Amino acid sequence: MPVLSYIEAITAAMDEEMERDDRVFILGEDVGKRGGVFRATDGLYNKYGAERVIDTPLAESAIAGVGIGAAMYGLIPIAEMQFADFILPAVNQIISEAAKLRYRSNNDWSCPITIRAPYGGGIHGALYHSQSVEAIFANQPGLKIVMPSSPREAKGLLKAAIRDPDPVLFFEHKRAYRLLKEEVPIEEEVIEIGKANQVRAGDDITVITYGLCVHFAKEAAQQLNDEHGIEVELLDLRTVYPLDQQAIVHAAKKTGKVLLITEDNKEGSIISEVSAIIGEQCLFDLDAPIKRLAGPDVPAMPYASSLEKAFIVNQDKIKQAMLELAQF
Amino acid sequence: MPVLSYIEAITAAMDEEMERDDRVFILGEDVGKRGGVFRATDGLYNKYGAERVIDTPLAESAIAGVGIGAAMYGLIPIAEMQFADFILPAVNQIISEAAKLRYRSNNDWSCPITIRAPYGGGIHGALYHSQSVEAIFANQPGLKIVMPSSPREAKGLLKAAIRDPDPVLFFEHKRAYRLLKEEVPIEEEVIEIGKANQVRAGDDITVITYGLCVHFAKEAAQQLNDEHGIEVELLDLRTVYPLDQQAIVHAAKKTGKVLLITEDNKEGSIISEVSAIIGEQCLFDLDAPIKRLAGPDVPAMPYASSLEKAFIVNQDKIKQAMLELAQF
Amino acid sequence: MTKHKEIGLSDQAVVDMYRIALTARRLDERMWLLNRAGKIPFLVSCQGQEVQQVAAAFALERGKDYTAPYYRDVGVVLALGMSVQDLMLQAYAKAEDPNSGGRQMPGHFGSKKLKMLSGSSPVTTQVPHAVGIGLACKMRGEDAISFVTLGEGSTNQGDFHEGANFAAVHKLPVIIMVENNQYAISISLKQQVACEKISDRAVGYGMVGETVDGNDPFAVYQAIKTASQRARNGEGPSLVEAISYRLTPHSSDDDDLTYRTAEEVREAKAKDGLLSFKKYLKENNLLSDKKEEELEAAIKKEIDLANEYAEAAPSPDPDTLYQGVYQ
Amino acid sequence: MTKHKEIGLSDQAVVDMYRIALTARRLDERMWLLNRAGKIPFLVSCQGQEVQQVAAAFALERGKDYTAPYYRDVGVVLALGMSVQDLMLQAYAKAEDPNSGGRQMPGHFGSKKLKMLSGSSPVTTQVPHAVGIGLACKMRGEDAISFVTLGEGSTNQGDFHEGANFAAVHKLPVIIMVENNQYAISISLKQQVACEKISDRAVGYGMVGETVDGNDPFAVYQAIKTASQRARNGEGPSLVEAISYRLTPHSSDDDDLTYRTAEEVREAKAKDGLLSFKKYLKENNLLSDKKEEELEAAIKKEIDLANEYAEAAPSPDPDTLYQGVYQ
Ligand SMILES: Cc1ncc(C[n+]2csc(CCOP(=O)(O)OP(=O)(O)O)c2C)c(N)n1
Ligand SMILES: Cc1ncc(C[n+]2csc(CCOP(=O)(O)OP(=O)(O)O)c2C)c(N)n1
Ligand SMILES: [Mg+2]
Ligand SMILES: [Mg+2]
Repeated sequence: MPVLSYIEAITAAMDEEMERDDRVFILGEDVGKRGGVFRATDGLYNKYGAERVIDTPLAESAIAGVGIGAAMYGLIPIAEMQFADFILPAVNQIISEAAKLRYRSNNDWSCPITIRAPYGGGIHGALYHSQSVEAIFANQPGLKIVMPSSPREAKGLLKAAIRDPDPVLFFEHKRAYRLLKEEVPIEEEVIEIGKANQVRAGDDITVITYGLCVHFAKEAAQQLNDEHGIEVELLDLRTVYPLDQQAIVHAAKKTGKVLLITEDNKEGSIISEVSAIIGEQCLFDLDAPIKRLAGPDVPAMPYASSLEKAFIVNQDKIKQAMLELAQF
Repeated sequence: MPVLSYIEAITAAMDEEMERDDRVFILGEDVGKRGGVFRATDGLYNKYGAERVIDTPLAESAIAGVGIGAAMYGLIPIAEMQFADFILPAVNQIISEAAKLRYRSNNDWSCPITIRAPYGGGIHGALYHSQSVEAIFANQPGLKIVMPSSPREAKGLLKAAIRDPDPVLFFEHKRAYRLLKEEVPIEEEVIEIGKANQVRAGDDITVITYGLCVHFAKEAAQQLNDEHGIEVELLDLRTVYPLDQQAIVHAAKKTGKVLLITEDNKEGSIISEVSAIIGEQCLFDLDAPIKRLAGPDVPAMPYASSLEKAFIVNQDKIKQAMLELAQF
Repeated sequence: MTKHKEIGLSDQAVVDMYRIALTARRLDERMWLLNRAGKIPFLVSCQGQEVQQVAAAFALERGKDYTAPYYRDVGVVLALGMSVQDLMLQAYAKAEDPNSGGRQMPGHFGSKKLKMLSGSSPVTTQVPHAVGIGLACKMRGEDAISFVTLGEGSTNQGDFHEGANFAAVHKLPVIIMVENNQYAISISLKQQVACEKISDRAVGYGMVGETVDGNDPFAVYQAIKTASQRARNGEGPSLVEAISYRLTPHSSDDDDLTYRTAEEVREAKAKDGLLSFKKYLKENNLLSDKKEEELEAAIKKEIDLANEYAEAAPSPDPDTLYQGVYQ
Repeated sequence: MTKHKEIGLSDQAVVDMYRIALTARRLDERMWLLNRAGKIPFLVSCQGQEVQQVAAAFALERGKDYTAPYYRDVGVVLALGMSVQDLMLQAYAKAEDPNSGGRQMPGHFGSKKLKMLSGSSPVTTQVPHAVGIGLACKMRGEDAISFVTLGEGSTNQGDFHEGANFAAVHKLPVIIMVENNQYAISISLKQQVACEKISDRAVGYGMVGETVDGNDPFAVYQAIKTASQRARNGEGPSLVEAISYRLTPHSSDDDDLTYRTAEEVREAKAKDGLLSFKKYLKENNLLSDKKEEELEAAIKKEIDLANEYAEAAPSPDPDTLYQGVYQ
């Protein structure tokens, strides 16, 4: 099995799907000759041509809206938003249109679009190149939101997103792009959307998170195991909307002590809903308050290193929170 | 004290504030001669003229964006979105700009704008004239979101929103406009933003909600009291972002049995965060799972009466949920 | 030669056009009655725009081309194959409504069978969709074109700009028809735009722009026909503005006399395209008084039957509320 | 008469203009060195656009007019009173940075004192803001105008359309200057728009549009001056397009040779407005070789000192993270 970085896995997923199905195409800013500002579409323009790897004008609502139209026709667009922060001009198209098309047409029309965007901080991206925007969309039935935690997950989940008959927002952690590398099977692996993943089994505390935080939580869990013999049950949400309630409840019940982690601001985040599910469905199985570790409630991650560091959820903060919960 | 309807209270609040401070002005679609499609600005065009009650072109991002610019100048705009559903083209201006302006300029610039919009269903408004959109914004530090539950509340809170030095989204329930009437003091009453309100004291169960649901919950609580002697503690959130954590924790602890209600879809709603606050801060005071009553997770409220009724949270459904919790 | 033959329309075709435009008008009038009688909760009206709508639809290759009509386009959708009964089912929000199964308000058209994109309420979102269809047609080498309409006020939305620009840059087979009826609810044209013609906006996209009299079916037909030929020839998109007047209030919830005078409306009614179209047919012996009577009677009957059917048809089953969120 | 006197610019003024444009260039060059040396994480470059930026700023009434510059506008902000040290503090993300206290990336300008609106990263959002300022000036009867810039690619955003249209309908004192540098990151002008000139878009808003050579300081100065007179006279907004070329990669993270040739860049460098400006000054005896040397030395010294100061300045205190969310 070849070792791929997170971004290489993403490129590979698109490449394979474009090869498999000629209805699949890419549109976005700088995705063509430039291969994307992060180079996620590297090589695809040369391989599939300007007709299937389309450089668009600088207009996100059109990228989403034109993609939605093409999806209504029966094509399978992969729309790239250059940064997750810049998806906001397209919110109306995504929420009013993509999410509601099937429902409003009583199942007559559908919208098999995938919208990819790099999210997350820790790369000196400052306020507008570091945000986690999933919570904005994580209350819109009709949408699915997928946030992979590793190269292998990224590849399998992106392939599933592209094949999904409904709109999928696919948020990739930009710091993971080159930070994470792992063996990724060559043979076709499609990871089901809507299912969380048990990353690690343990009996002491349950940690539920998603995206790059899974990586840090995994490392921290290993440290805690090595240093303190603490056994962490670690659940990767994978799909953050709609949530895999069964897996959440199962993991929470298992240890009765739950730590929820997101890199986003705390109030109104994905883990708020995870907490509510637990509070509603397995309250009596809990032995500790449902802890949340998240970014502070300030507008976004600042540029200066001193502030960025103060904002960001990292491995140390995660380890500390885990330890506190285990000792509760 | 005169009896005002919810919408009359809103008109009165704007009128008084415009009279008090000549920097206050209104902009939006059909707010001028027409007085708004719901007539919230009725009479203000005649009183203050086309310069202070500005009919804008049909473009919500500009209504928000131009308002933000005027607010940066030092004026105090009240921007009307004709329906909450149509605020979505303005999301980028609201989240990227209004919410982050003070923070990104390190307190140099600020944005004292109020954005009003009618939300909510039960008026045959179908998918796009019935939505609750607050959850989309309820994860953006820098914003405040206010949703009044009665005429008196509407007036006092809108005056506070207009005077607030930061951006406030002010969602008015369109069915409440003419449904709710009550005595509203003539003398100046400004209700502090950020503080929840104990509508009713009780020892058996705690109900936490906001907007028009407060009215239904109040009625249902009275019925339960009359019929079963059940005493309901009822908390009106008033400000749904950022939440009044202290009041929530206090109310939850009081009875140990909590029912959270929203008219919005359930997953990822305001009450998810309310639940998470309780699960984090007063778990051991609870005697029952944290129950949630909300709209179903389908894209939005359909037009046909049969479907609208099936969707909507009403007094009967609330009463039923209260009773079940009381009997838990 | 008669005007219509000059531009390639048969006698039968113009009579059909008139019949459909008249049907749209009569249906709309009935909807107002039903609304005022409390039978249907809401309507948004096509009156004053039927002629341009039907003429435009006739310039398309029906069954082949894609359309994204906006909420007033009763004339367009009837011409494309939506039936009076379908629209009655929609007005009554019945389960059989082919547009949305009673989920959406009247005027929110859509039918995959008719290649008519499903529409929503937020204005102008359909423009990028239609452009996406044009892109798909081009990519797949399909000869079809994509036709989309919107009101003049709605051309101020960002999506108009972004969609039109995308279509122009990629030279897509798209026709954007702006139905300029002088008002966006209460906001008059002058309060919406400062340009002379909405079609002036075409210049900024590098596409062909044309303004025509929406009350003249032949002018509209020809403009759309020419635009469709350009589109099919790979010459890219066009912006066609059809000028008319909204003869009714904005919707059943509006009171238009709060912002315009009865006199202004009366003047516009005198220029109603439906009247001049009828006059044309009569002058050219395509419509006799007797035929007109028969036509009116047939339309009335069609509407009566549709109304009966729709009123009696079942409402959506509450259990279906949960269907169609995802596949 | 010399060109600059003809349009009302004093000798001192043109020399000042040149000095500031040159300062912007030298500062930008230093930023590249600092970035490559790993001292500053990021920069976005003004090279090739300094002349138009400074000329435009000189046509404003500094201290009175409002501006909403975009991220490349080092020339604009220097001309308006931002100092080299301020910009160095910004590059190093230091607490004293007047733009954002180190919270935002370089190129995100803002200063209430200078009447310069705080800018964000999502492009084009500043256009409606500037229009809002224009609206406020009009409402309050203030004689000030509102000047906003953006790149040509950014004119494809909905906010450009909505903002421009609003300004035109309400005849607001606004100048929108599009800095057309031929690229939006890797996307060339032809892939962004199909119109001939960006200023063609003015037609669709009913405002005056003009395209000028951005390398010609006098053409830019005059266009903005005339537009500002229109604005102050209540004649409404203008759209001015200044054509130049982005001489560097898009930012310190870009590799422009993946999408354009070194030769193309070389040709553009030969037309660099800074060179022709210098030539003009020399021909008109406003700049001697000696004076030039002195000027370069003074600028270098200013940058050196600013760099030293900024590098040594304190970073924001982590505790300040929580400040300024709300008042
Ligand atoms: C984004 C959005 N904002 C506001 C509305 C409310 N609204 C519905 S129709 C309309 C006016 C549309 O005017 P125009 O585009 O001229 O079309 P017309 O109704 O005149 O045919 C408005 C403001 C809406 N549907 N969508
Ligand atoms: C809404 C949004 N989308 C994407 C980006 C990423 N981005 C930054 S600059 C840029 C290109 C801008 O091109 P242009 O407007 O021509 O200005 P230039 O950089 O050439 O001066 C892009 C795509 C952004 N900042 N904002
Ligand atoms: Mg109109
Ligand atoms: Mg450019």
